[in-house]
Amino acid sequence: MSKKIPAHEGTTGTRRQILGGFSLMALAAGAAATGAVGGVALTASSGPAMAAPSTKRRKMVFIQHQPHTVSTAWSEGLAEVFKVQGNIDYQLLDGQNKADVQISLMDTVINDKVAAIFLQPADSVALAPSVKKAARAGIPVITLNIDATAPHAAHIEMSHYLGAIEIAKAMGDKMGGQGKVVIINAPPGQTVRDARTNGFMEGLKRHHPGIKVIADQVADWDRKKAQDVFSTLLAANPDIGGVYGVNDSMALGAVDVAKTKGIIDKVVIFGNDGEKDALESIERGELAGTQFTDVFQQGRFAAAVATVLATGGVPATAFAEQGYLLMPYVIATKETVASIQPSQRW
Amino acid sequence: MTGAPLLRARGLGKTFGTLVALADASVEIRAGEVRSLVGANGAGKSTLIKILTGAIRPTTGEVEIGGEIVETGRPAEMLARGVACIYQHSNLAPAMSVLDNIFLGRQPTRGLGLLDRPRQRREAEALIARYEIDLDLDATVADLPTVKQKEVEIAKALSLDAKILLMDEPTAWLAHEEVANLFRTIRTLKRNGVGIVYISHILDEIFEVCDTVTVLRDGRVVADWNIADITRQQLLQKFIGERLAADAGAHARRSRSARGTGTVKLAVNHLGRKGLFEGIDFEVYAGEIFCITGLIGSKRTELVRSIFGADRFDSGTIVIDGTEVRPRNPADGIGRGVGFVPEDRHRDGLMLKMSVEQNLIMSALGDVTDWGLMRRSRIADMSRAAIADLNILPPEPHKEVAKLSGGNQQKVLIGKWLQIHPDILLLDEPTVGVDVGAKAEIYTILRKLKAEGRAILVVSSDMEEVMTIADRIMVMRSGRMVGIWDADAVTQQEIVAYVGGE
Amino acid sequence: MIRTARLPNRELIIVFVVTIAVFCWLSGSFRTTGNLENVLIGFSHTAILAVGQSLPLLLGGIDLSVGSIMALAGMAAFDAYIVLGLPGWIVLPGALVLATLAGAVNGVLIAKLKLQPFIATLATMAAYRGLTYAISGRQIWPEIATRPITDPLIVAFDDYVGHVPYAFFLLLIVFAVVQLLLGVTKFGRDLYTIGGNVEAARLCGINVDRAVIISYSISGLCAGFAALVLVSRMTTSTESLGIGIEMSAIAAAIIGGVSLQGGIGNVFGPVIGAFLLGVVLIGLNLVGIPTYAQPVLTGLILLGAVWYDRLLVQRRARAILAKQAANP
Amino acid sequence: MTTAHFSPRANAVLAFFSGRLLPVTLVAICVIFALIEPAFLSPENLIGIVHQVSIIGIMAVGMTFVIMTGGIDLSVGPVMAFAGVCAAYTLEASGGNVGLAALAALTLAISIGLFQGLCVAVLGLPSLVVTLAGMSIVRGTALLTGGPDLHLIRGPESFLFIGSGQISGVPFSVFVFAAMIAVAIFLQYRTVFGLTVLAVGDNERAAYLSGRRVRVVKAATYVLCSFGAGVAGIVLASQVHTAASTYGAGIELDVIASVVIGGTSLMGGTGSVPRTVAGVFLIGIMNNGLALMNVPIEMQLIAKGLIIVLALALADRPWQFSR
Repeated sequence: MSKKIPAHEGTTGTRRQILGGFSLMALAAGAAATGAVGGVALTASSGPAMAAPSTKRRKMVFIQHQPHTVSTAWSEGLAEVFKVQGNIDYQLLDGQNKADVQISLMDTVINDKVAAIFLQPADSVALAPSVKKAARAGIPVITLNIDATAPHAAHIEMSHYLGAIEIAKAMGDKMGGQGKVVIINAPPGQTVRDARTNGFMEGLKRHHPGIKVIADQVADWDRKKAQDVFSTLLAANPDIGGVYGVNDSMALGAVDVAKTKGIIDKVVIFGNDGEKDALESIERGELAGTQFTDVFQQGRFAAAVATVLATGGVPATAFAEQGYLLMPYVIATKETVASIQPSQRW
Repeated sequence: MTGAPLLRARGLGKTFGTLVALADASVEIRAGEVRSLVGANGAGKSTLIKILTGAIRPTTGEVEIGGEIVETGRPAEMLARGVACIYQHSNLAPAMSVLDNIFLGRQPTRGLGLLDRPRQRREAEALIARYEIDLDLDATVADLPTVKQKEVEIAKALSLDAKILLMDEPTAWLAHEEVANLFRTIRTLKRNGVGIVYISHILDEIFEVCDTVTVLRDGRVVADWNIADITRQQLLQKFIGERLAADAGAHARRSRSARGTGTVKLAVNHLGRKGLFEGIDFEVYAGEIFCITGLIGSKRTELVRSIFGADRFDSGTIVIDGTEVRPRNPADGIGRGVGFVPEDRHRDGLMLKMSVEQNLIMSALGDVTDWGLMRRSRIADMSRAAIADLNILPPEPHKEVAKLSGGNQQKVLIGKWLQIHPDILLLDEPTVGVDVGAKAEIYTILRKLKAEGRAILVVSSDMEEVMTIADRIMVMRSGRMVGIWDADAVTQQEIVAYVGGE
Repeated sequence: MIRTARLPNRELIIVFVVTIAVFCWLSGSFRTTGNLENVLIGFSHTAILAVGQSLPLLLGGIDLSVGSIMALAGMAAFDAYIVLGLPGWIVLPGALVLATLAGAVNGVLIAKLKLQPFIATLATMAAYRGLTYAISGRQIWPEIATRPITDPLIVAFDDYVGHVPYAFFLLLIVFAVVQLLLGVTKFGRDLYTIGGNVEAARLCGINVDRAVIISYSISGLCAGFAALVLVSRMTTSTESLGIGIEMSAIAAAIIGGVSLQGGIGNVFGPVIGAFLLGVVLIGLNLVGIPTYAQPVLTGLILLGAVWYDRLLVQRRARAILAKQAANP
Repeated sequence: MTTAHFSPRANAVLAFFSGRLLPVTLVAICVIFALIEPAFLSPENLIGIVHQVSIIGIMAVGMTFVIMTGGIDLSVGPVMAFAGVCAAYTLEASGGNVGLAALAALTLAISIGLFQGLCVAVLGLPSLVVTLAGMSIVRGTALLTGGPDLHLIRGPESFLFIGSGQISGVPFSVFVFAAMIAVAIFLQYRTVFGLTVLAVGDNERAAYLSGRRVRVVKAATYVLCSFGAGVAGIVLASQVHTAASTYGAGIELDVIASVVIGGTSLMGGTGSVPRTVAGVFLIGIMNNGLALMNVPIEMQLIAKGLIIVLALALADRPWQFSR
């Protein structure tokens, strides 16, 4: 699934420019990393908002997709900022991996008149009506990683699509432009999966047409299942040159198998997400690479944006144009992984 | 007396795999006739009944009703042609009301499948009034005592206005009064031209109510008589063979030994359980058979369960071998050398899906195990000996119990308790649903145990049985004891009178 | 009929009302009309599923495939509208027919192939999910995946009359029809008979196979309705629709007094059961219970409910015993 | 009920196959897979299959006893996850004491099993509801104590050996699975416990009246099942070098399916550990073969459904006796 990313389509660098308003928030959040933002309304009102901390207590909630390391790190980033501000009651709600539960939770918190909602939608379209409902109620919604198709306050993501394209390029480079690749995939029905798979296929097509994807098997985001799938695939195709695990857990499952079979040097395995375990594996020279972003930072950004919106008097109805904040990401490989600070690792 | 033929079955045969359940059976049922169907368990009675109700489809042969050949194997078809059946085991939906159960599967409707409840109630009320059955139509069947449930079954069959009524041991769970009621009903039906097939193991009943008798043996019809033309002995000979028949009669009054060896094995003093029974006092001596009889619902079963430890009791004491005991659970009872053969072998007695061997060792696991580990050779020895002693057929220790005939199942059940070498054996209706041949074998076993000096307590509603095996007889009524008599000093008529409370 | 279909489940209603009262007391946001709307629209589909699930349960069976049937029906609706461009008045009945057929297949497997309901519906649970993936327009044409469904007929269930959503009216209709089916038709009596004693049912000429097939078809149809409610709320459908929802439906039915052994229960209880689960979920969130503590509380409530039910059953059994003793 | 009409000879043939149908189906599926993809039969892949099924298998073996009594345990997934998290914590706290970690994890699992077993056996609550609630409670508790994060397990080597080590080319987890099977077969066929489990499932009242400790045995089956889940949790944590409270979602259906496909009736009273093992392998081989041939997920799911239906429709047929 391709997403419109104004002005930044095609840039493949790992560092991006930053718009002025956001640097303030970033500083407030105690971070030095950079971001990129598109959109108008946000920047106009961000400055003064930070200067006027209110004593009024506000409630903000984060509706996550399901319990996972990434969403936990976001939640930590969010909580860190709110703790400093001292007047926000922050609550984490679990969507139980179900769109219908998320919709019901959206209804609930809208009715509870929260000051802002952070949402990691299970599906871009499915949650759009709820996002609209929040807008009607004047509550800013900030989506994390997966956009909703209805306009809302802001969207912060590490582009899965672009990242997957770069992973395909990096993998192909390491494989010398040819060979056989397998994808260890998630089950259909989640937007992230589609974005990453499509990006990877696009990347191969664009940069390494000589590489062939010989298998695409589902392992349910799960390291153990990925081990099973990869060892099975290896039995039929001993000459597999590359593996793309659609998340790090699955990629690490492939690493486990490759290590046991002693072929870790012959297979280029890439993951996605950039969790701690994956970075360490890269440092050990096992996993070839992953797409990393500072998820804590992403949470801090989101918190900062929300504070601005909730206190700055920007009516939610005014979000004719949605703010996009593209998280900078690194394709972490053995060469680049050292640049990721311990404090950024999650 | 009997009218036109209602149903003709010709050359019915049924094989299950290699097993021949029924071979070439022909039978005719006429209007206003009560035809008894007799034979040992496994002779093919149940198969024949199942074919006639449409529950199974025969391998060969045909069934003609009212001059038309009917399609077999479809219960709905048979019902539509007026063939109804009262089964030995309950065929009710326990969570539903009596009213619904009477019309199970054929509630009156007014088109579109909508129930016509007023009509249903009217018809049911008329029905129970006509046959003088006392039933609360709105009660839930599960809440009713067993006797009432049987009445629901009868009402259900009667509601069909059946032309042909099949009754499979209808009196097995009924008390004497109700048997009399049932016979009255059967005569009413007869007058109305209904043809009845009546299965029973109780010869008295056959001679009392039936007109004709068909004898089955090994899946074949071996005799077809008018009841008036034959004697009991002839009938017995025909279906269980000459020798056993002679035995069954001869044993009746031999070797009574009231108070056995004179040693009290079990003493029950003023035993009571709130709402069920109270003030029960009796002793059972080593080497005697002590029978408790009474109507169903007189709480005999409850009393025995309390003695065994399956249920609690509130007052009084139980003394075994001079020591007061208070068994908390069956394991406790077994530990004190008490065995208990329950009344309903399918519900309480046997693991039907398990093998003969597994069932036989179930209560005596301590003898065939060390530290909880099974000792295969000891198990095999035990089961082989038990199968031989009890003449369990077929003599295969690994046969699934469900595949045995009723009589052999009962022998397995009793055999299970013999393995613990009980000093005291409690048996609740030990021969219910068992054919005459197997009954005789069970009596022989009981007498043998008696001779070994064990104390045996039998609960039975079958007067013939009580008079045959008892050394002493206790009668219970509504949870209280009426009295205890030496069997030699009392007649069957007297006992029946005490039971009925006259 | 009143006896067996014991309409209002008194104890459950008491628990339900008390739960609501407690949350109303604890949370200001809970006692609002907005919250009423949320409860009604958020859990009508669960209630519909619970009503449907009751039929297989009454037969002593179970239907694990409802979530997959939802996904299948939802995806079919998505394809029909987005890919084929069919109008709502064709899409809606089409999806429902498909769901009913999927349920009927379950019924046939159970009635004709004599499979255990658990394993038959477990197999179709996998198969229907696979079928959903296979027909998914979202996978085949990724570029249309984000296009929402806008047909006014299809998205109507997300609308309200006053504070009451259309989805709730749909639930009322489904409930009324199924309750009538159980209460005043011969078919309903047959279901209870089969659930209570299948052998007796067979012997008194009830067409057991047909009843089984019809029951599972209705369960499938209810899954179809539930799918349409969600599709209308989401304006799309996803391949993962309804994963794990069978457990909510079964839990609701059991809380509502439907016995797993078959033959006992009605469909009023399951509706209350579904809303009870919903009220608990929403209430715990509004009260601010940490999200991971919620499953613990929900589990304890479920356990408490069956334990209480068990106590009542025992008390009733004792009462019957006492009655028999007093009046032999 | 209709009964099929066959000649005596055909009946004899069918009689031979009924009851042996599962092994026959297994062999047939293997032959088909091997014909399509010869790599299926490579020793590497065959060992791989055993390795792949061992975690589900360990749990299915324990579950067999619960289902034989007529119960069911839905909570194995969360118990597995919680045991893994517990092991990870203990490892960290004790500085890598593997014995202590295993002990803690198994004690936790057994306590959960005991609690649920007591609810079922003593309070008489339906096992489906108890373990449904248990599933929710255990998952929630695991999340509260362990959080949703992935807990990395970096050592010691002896712990990682449980799931990832090999002894002469055979993964250690296969030995764990084999040991579990051996113990379970011993329990089922050689002990009073095994016989009583069947008796309880067949006829609980009769088992009670025969003097068997019905409640104790019933509760014990849940303990055994949770113990299996605990072992599986340790093996899994070791195999993936990670513990997480979120692991094992939905795994209970795979486990139960393995048992039921093996021919153990959910009604209780029938079944055996060897049949469960056959069921485990049927599912494992299906997963392996379909992945080996790179069958897309949608076709895999459909094929799985069809194979289960076909295998059971044939196996469950009353060939000989109408019921």
